[in-house]
Amino acid sequence: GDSAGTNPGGEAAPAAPSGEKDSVIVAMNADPTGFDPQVTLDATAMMVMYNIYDTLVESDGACSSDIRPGLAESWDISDDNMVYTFHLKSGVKFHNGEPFTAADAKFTIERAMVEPATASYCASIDKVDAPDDSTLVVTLKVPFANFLMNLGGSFFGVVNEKAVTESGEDYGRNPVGTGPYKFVSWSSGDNVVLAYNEDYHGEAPAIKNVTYRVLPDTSTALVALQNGEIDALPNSAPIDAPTIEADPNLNLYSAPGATIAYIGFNTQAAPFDNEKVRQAVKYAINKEEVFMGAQDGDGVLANSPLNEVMDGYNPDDPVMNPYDLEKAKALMTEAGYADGFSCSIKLAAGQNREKVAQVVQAQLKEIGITASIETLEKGTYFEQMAVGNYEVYVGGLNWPDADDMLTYLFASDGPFNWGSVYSNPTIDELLVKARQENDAAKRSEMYQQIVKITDEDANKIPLYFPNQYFAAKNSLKGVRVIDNCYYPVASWSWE
Amino acid sequence: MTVKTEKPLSARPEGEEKKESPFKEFCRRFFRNKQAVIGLVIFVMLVFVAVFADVLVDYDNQVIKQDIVNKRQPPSSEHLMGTDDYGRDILARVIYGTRISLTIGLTTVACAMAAGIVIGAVSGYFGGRLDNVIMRVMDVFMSIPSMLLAIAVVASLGPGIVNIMIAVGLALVPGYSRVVRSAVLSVRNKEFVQAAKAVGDSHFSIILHHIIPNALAPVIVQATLGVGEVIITAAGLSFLGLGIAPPMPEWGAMLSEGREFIRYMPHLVLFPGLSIMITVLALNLLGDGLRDALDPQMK
Amino acid sequence: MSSLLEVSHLKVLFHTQQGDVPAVDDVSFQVEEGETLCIVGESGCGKSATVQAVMKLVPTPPGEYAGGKILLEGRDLLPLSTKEMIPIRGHEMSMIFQEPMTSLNPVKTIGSQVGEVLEIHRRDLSAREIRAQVEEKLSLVGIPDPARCAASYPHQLSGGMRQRAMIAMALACEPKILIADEPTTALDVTIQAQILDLIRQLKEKTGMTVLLITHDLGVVAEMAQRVLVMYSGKVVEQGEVGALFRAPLHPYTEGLLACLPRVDQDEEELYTIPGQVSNPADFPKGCRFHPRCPYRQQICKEISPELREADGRLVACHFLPGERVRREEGAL
Amino acid sequence: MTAQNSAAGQGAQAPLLEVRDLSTYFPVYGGALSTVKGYVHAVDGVSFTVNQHETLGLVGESGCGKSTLIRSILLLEKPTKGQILFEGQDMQAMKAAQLRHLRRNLQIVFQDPYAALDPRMTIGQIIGEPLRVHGEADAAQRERQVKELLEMVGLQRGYYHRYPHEFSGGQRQRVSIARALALRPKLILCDEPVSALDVSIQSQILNLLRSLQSEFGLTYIFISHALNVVRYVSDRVGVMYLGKLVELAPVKELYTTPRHPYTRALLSAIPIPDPTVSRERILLQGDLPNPKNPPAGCRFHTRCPFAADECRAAEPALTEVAPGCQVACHRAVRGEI
Amino acid sequence: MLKFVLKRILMLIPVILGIVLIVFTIMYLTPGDPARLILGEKAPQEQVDVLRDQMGLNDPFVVQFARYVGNMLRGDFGRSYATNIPVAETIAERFPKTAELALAGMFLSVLIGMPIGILSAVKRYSILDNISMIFAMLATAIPAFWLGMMLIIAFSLNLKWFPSSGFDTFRQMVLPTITLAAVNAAVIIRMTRSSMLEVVRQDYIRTAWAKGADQKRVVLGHALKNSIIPVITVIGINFGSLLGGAVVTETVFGIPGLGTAMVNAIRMKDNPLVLGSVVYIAIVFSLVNLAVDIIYALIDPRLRE
Ligand SMILES: Nc1ncnc2c1ncn2[C@@H]1O[C@H](COP(=O)(O)OP(=O)(O)OP(=O)(O)O)[C@@H](O)[C@H]1O
Ligand SMILES: Nc1ncnc2c1ncn2[C@@H]1O[C@H](COP(=O)(O)OP(=O)(O)OP(=O)(O)O)[C@@H](O)[C@H]1O
Ligand SMILES: [Mg+2]
Ligand SMILES: [Mg+2]
Repeated sequence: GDSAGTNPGGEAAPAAPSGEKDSVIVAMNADPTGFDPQVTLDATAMMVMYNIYDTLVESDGACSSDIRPGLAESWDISDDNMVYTFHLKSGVKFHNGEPFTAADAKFTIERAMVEPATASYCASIDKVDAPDDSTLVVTLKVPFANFLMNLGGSFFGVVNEKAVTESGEDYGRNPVGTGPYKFVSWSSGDNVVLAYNEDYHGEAPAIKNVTYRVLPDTSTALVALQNGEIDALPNSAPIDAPTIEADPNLNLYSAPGATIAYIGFNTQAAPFDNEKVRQAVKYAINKEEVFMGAQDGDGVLANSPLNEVMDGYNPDDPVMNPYDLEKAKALMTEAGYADGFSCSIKLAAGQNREKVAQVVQAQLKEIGITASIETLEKGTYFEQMAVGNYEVYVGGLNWPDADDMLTYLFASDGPFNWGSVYSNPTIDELLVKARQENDAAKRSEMYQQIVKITDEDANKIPLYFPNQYFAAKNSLKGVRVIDNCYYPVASWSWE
Repeated sequence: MTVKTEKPLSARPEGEEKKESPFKEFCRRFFRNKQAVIGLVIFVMLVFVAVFADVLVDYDNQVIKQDIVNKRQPPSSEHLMGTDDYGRDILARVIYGTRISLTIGLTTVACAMAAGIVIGAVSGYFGGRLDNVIMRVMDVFMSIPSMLLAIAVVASLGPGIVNIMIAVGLALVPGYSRVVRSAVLSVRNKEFVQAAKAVGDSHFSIILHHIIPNALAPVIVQATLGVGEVIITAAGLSFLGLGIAPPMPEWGAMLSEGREFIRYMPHLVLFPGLSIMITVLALNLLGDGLRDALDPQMK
Repeated sequence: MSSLLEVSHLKVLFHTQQGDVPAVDDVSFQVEEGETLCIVGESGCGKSATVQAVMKLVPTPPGEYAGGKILLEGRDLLPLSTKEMIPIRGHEMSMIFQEPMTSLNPVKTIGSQVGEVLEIHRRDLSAREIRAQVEEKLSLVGIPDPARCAASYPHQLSGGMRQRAMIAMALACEPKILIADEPTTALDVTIQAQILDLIRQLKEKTGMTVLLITHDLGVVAEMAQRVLVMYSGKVVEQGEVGALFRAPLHPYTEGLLACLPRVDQDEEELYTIPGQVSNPADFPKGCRFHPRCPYRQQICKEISPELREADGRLVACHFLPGERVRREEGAL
Repeated sequence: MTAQNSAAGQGAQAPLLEVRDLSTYFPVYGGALSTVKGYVHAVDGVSFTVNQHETLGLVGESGCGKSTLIRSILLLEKPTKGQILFEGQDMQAMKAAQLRHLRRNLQIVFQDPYAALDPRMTIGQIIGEPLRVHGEADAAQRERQVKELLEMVGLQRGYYHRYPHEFSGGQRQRVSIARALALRPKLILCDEPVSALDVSIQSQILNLLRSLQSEFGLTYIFISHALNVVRYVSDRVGVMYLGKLVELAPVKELYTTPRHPYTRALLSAIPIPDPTVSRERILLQGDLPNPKNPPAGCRFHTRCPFAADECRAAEPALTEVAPGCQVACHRAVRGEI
Repeated sequence: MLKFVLKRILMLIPVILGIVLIVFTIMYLTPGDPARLILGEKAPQEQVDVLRDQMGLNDPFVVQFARYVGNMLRGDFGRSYATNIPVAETIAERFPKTAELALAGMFLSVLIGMPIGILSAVKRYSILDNISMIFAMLATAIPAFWLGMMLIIAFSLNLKWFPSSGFDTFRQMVLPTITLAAVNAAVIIRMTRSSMLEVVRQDYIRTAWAKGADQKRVVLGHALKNSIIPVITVIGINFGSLLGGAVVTETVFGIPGLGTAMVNAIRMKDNPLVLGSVVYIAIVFSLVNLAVDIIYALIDPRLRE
């Protein structure tokens, strides 16, 4: 803790006279991995980066079609939806004092196009031009309906070319943006300190200093919040919700989350190449129970990979919880596995996917499938999944845009279609079409069609969307919960 | 010239003096030590529970079968220790966990001890350069804090019961081999070993017949204390998320599973925690008792 | 005039797991000013326990002073507390032990260990004076380079040197009585000769009284004026050295003398005392020596003989030499 | 002395054991890298012979290399140089099997009766061990033989199943002797067999050793630091000082006319249990020098009352000065002292 | 003495090389492709292969090891796969907390353990002795993380005496230090006690009594220094388990030390960080033991030669 005005030491914070207090301490459940928007995609880092960087356009997270101007004051779209021309704000300065120009915006997008972490988000972009300092022209390869929304994502946070080149490999530790807060310090594993940016081009925020404290243990973090060692606790655990609500000093904010938990299969290897087997699993899984077990019933059940905030969502179709043990057993017999078989469920460590796996493990036992759980370290997990070395897995995907969600999961080259085990030309075609379709209703219809196809061949079994929680002192005002990593501190203030 | 002077003259055969055999003396010393007996009794009970865990509880239906509706029930007459996060009976899991934890503890220590005995005996008996090399290698292993060595091994092999045992056991070997070695060194130059050599006995036979039996006592003590250590370390690894895969009811894993509910439902961590504590306590009492009984002068 | 040290009916028990061991059982003797009294006896017969009791150094537990008196210049030491013993130990009586290596503190220099006695008992001395005295004492015991020796640690000295340092320590406050518990057993013969010679010289010089414990009859013959022979916790014979060696009264003393091979005599076959010392936790009834005694009679098995005077000496045997009948082997 | 007579009678016979210029050095490690910094010359160029049925006594102060010498003869310690000939055969040149066979003829009795017996074995197993190792006799025969041996050393047959801790020091020493006798060896090496025993027990063991010798025609090398004991059992006596044999002579000669100054000092240092005997005593100055770095020249010169310049300069060789009498002293050889 | 120290320092070199070899080998055997990890789940295989080549992951083991040691000698432990930050910097940033924690734990346990151990030995079988033995027994039987959790509930949540997390202010340090010190204090108590009891039976203590020393002089002047010698070895060895135990304690109390970084790194498969941290701590531990050996020699003159 080396920044003036913050109190990362966490002595029970002295009750500063209200109104005078202008700093806030926010918990982080893990140490961020760096603050380079085109390199780092981890949720804790993004929580910080949202406050450091601006994007050309803004959307609430990425799940809203409500697009607001950001660093671009306005924009024109060509008739064929292929060329976007942005008119940039003038007088905007980076935290290092450099003026913001179109060249930086061009640099940012071109950087995003080549950085391995973000390249796949830029697949639709053909080229970027900066004809003058305040104009940026982006040309697409194919029309892409969600392009603007995509551009509001944190990975398009605009960076300063000079700062990036100067810092080289260490840029992640010396981020320079145009946002309301500038980076002060990051002491690894302990805290990240941000300070108010005096030259901010927007409205001056009420909170001047932000400290993010790493508190990996949720129960410790809650004690810290209750003791006043911290002011806000993003992603508080569902189990703690009643305690927080009962605490007169605390407020609990919640929002439907956009992270889906699902079960996936390797549809190319026996026995899950057999559709009957997958169906059997689908009917054997009691989503309610999984939901209770893993989530304490907190959130909403999923009947498809889409939820209410996304295009193409239909609560009635497919059926929410198709659980039917008899049918499942019958299907197993039909598939020739009346006596069941053994398989493994893979998952990446560190989330509550383990609980999902445990419940599913128990449920599969009912239809004779003996599943073992393999909790793998992330790296191993990805590596094995990428080459299709798996049978069943518990997946999670945080991508609250129907196009991305469905593409990632079901497209032949979708990154979460692990090992490209699934390929359905109809779906690939529909996805391309939908992307180019500007009529929302028609697009929704196409998405529904995809959902239906995948439900029928039981390619993946969607389970639920957990709720998003955010606990804070009730004297902290202006808190909005939008996405699990988007908490704009600039809108907060002390009572 | 006769030498049988003492026999007819001594009032009674001298051997009949009331000197006990080492074993009897050991038993008497051990059983006079109340703490040690308590430790032994608890340990025997635990072993009993571990051996008959299958009979006492139904693995499929009580230990791993979930009952989500009844999750996290407080202790009641139906579930004496309550239920866990998946509605499983904690008592049943604690009982079964005895088997797992004791298996981990005992197997790990047994393997480490076997390795330690071989390494220590060879190193101590032959001495010289071989001894030097082996002991330097052991030094190196000892220079890596055992928890870190375990963490590195788990990081490499991944979690899982066998890997945990390897990880924890590896760290124990140097300690055991040192104890064995120093015991061997103290035996090696004893004259009865020299006598066996003088007769022409082979190295192998000497190590087997003379060295190991006489060097065993301190290792056994060390091992008894080691079992508790292993159980705690394994639990610690489980706690860090580097331990045993679910749904195996290892106590450390149970603790770490129950950890997020510690505020609201302390029974989730209380019972597995107590189980670890009692087991380790019993083993420590037993180990101390053994040590005092085997050699009252040992530290 | 009373003796310098008078021990009467001293009894020391050790509480052990096999039962109570009467390590010292009704032992009485006097030490006169200026004399050398030797206590001899086999290992475990209670020699050390006796002299440790005199210094009140028997570890309690497991030991216990079970009775008797220890009069130093008429003052009984047994009832004294540890605190009250402090001015006596090291000052009026001091002691040296068998094993000079383990009896010296390995982490302190010889100088500081010798000096400590002075520190304790001679409060009037300054540190400098103490240092000077230490060196003086060290040279007194024949250490060639006292300053260097004072700065050394015990492990840097040879056995003989260490024993000399021990003696210097014991003599630091010029005690009235020096108790030496097998001071040469751990040393080689040539070194033993040096140490014994040293004790003799010091005695001549200072006239101190020496209580010497040994199991070596040769040492007794060279050093003692009077001898106390112990067997199994009891005194079996006591008397002037010449007479005792010339004509031992007790069968044990007799056997002891006869079974020694000598450098100055040839013998065809050695005499042996058959059997072995009894287990102290389980002494035989009657005379404790009777199982090994060639002259035993029925009475020996039943009644423990009292010390009685004979020939100017004290002996604890039912029969004096003239009254004995040697039993044939196997007659029992 | 029967043994001596028989030895004298067969004087022409080849010696049972011949030790030629035997040296055993122990490396001393030191320095930063634990390199060899020097050697303890524990046994340094010792030569002697042992004849059939005789007892060779060896005396010397603690650390002078007596035990090392014995252990080297048994090849328990690898000699640095020199030869050991048993019945004319070079032991070091032997093959393993041959050596194993030869070991039957050479046995050892140790000083410490407590350490010499494996506490975890019964007396029967201990005494039977040599028989077992040499595959002699089956279990039943072995038991019979062991019981005979027990009787032979004056113990009861019933002790067969007892453990060492049930016995006193003297009894244990008898067990050790029984073990040494099991293979009917020709030569028994006794390393201070009575030093740890009380005087009253010591004579029992000494008598036992002597009677066994005459009964079985044994040959002994008998080590002790007690000159009186050595005198009682030996036919010839060797005196060692700092790894060297300084004098070797028939027992009478040595005790009546010791030639080496060290032998004289040693003899005079021994207290005689007779207050009437008074002797002139030669008190040696100082301690035994450190064997890691023994004095140059005659090793005894630092403590020798007769030391002259030549003693500091040159090492005296063991020289025969009278029939069977050898001494390693410049001045004694010339009869100057 | 200087020679002794130099010798010990020289002996450290092969030990450290050995440590690196062992940990490097363990981590080398880790399944999983670091290149894939760096590039992320979505990167195409060709790109991964190129990176593998660049990182030298295709080189033989010996080459990789030699390179690692070479870099290490220059203070370069590589860069983290997860954050791309040089591992050496992370260690430099994180280790001080771990060291503070371990030192505080050691300090507390010695402060508690030694006096109690001595008193227990001097007043053997007294109430104090019994209580401290019971404490010592219990403390070794309680898993540290469980103790930590219980302490948080009791003193942070319910009594609100101490904060539940962090390690900067004195009050923050209390609970973690107690958690870490408990086991060690128990070990030190037992060790000191038995060592003291052992020493008290020695001949030179009898000599001290025979000189007329009083109890204070005997215990403090003669027994203490001798009985401390084995305790110091234990303290040295236990420093390793404190450094290891810090991993757990840090996790419970959310302390940003090297331990949490390491656990995190394992989760993220961040091999360079795991490797670097383990090697670094092991080296520190070796240095601590070197220091212990030197102290040892200072106390015990027999070891100086
Ligand atoms: N601390 C003790 N605990 C129990 N028994 C003891 C203790 N000290 C001595 N004894 C017993 O008291 C008896 C006399 O012992 P003591 O040491 O006086 O014999 P000693 O004549 O000095 O023998 P040594 O010649 O071996 O020194 C022995 O039988 C011994 O077993
Ligand atoms: N294994 C060994 N390594 C190094 N030095 C040794 C070894 N064994 C003996 N020595 C040294 O060799 C010298 C002779 O030892 P040895 O045991 O032969 O003497 P000894 O005459 O038998 O003495 P003692 O009468 O004490 O038994 C001693 O200085 C001893 O320290
Ligand atoms: Mg004694
Ligand atoms: Mg010897």
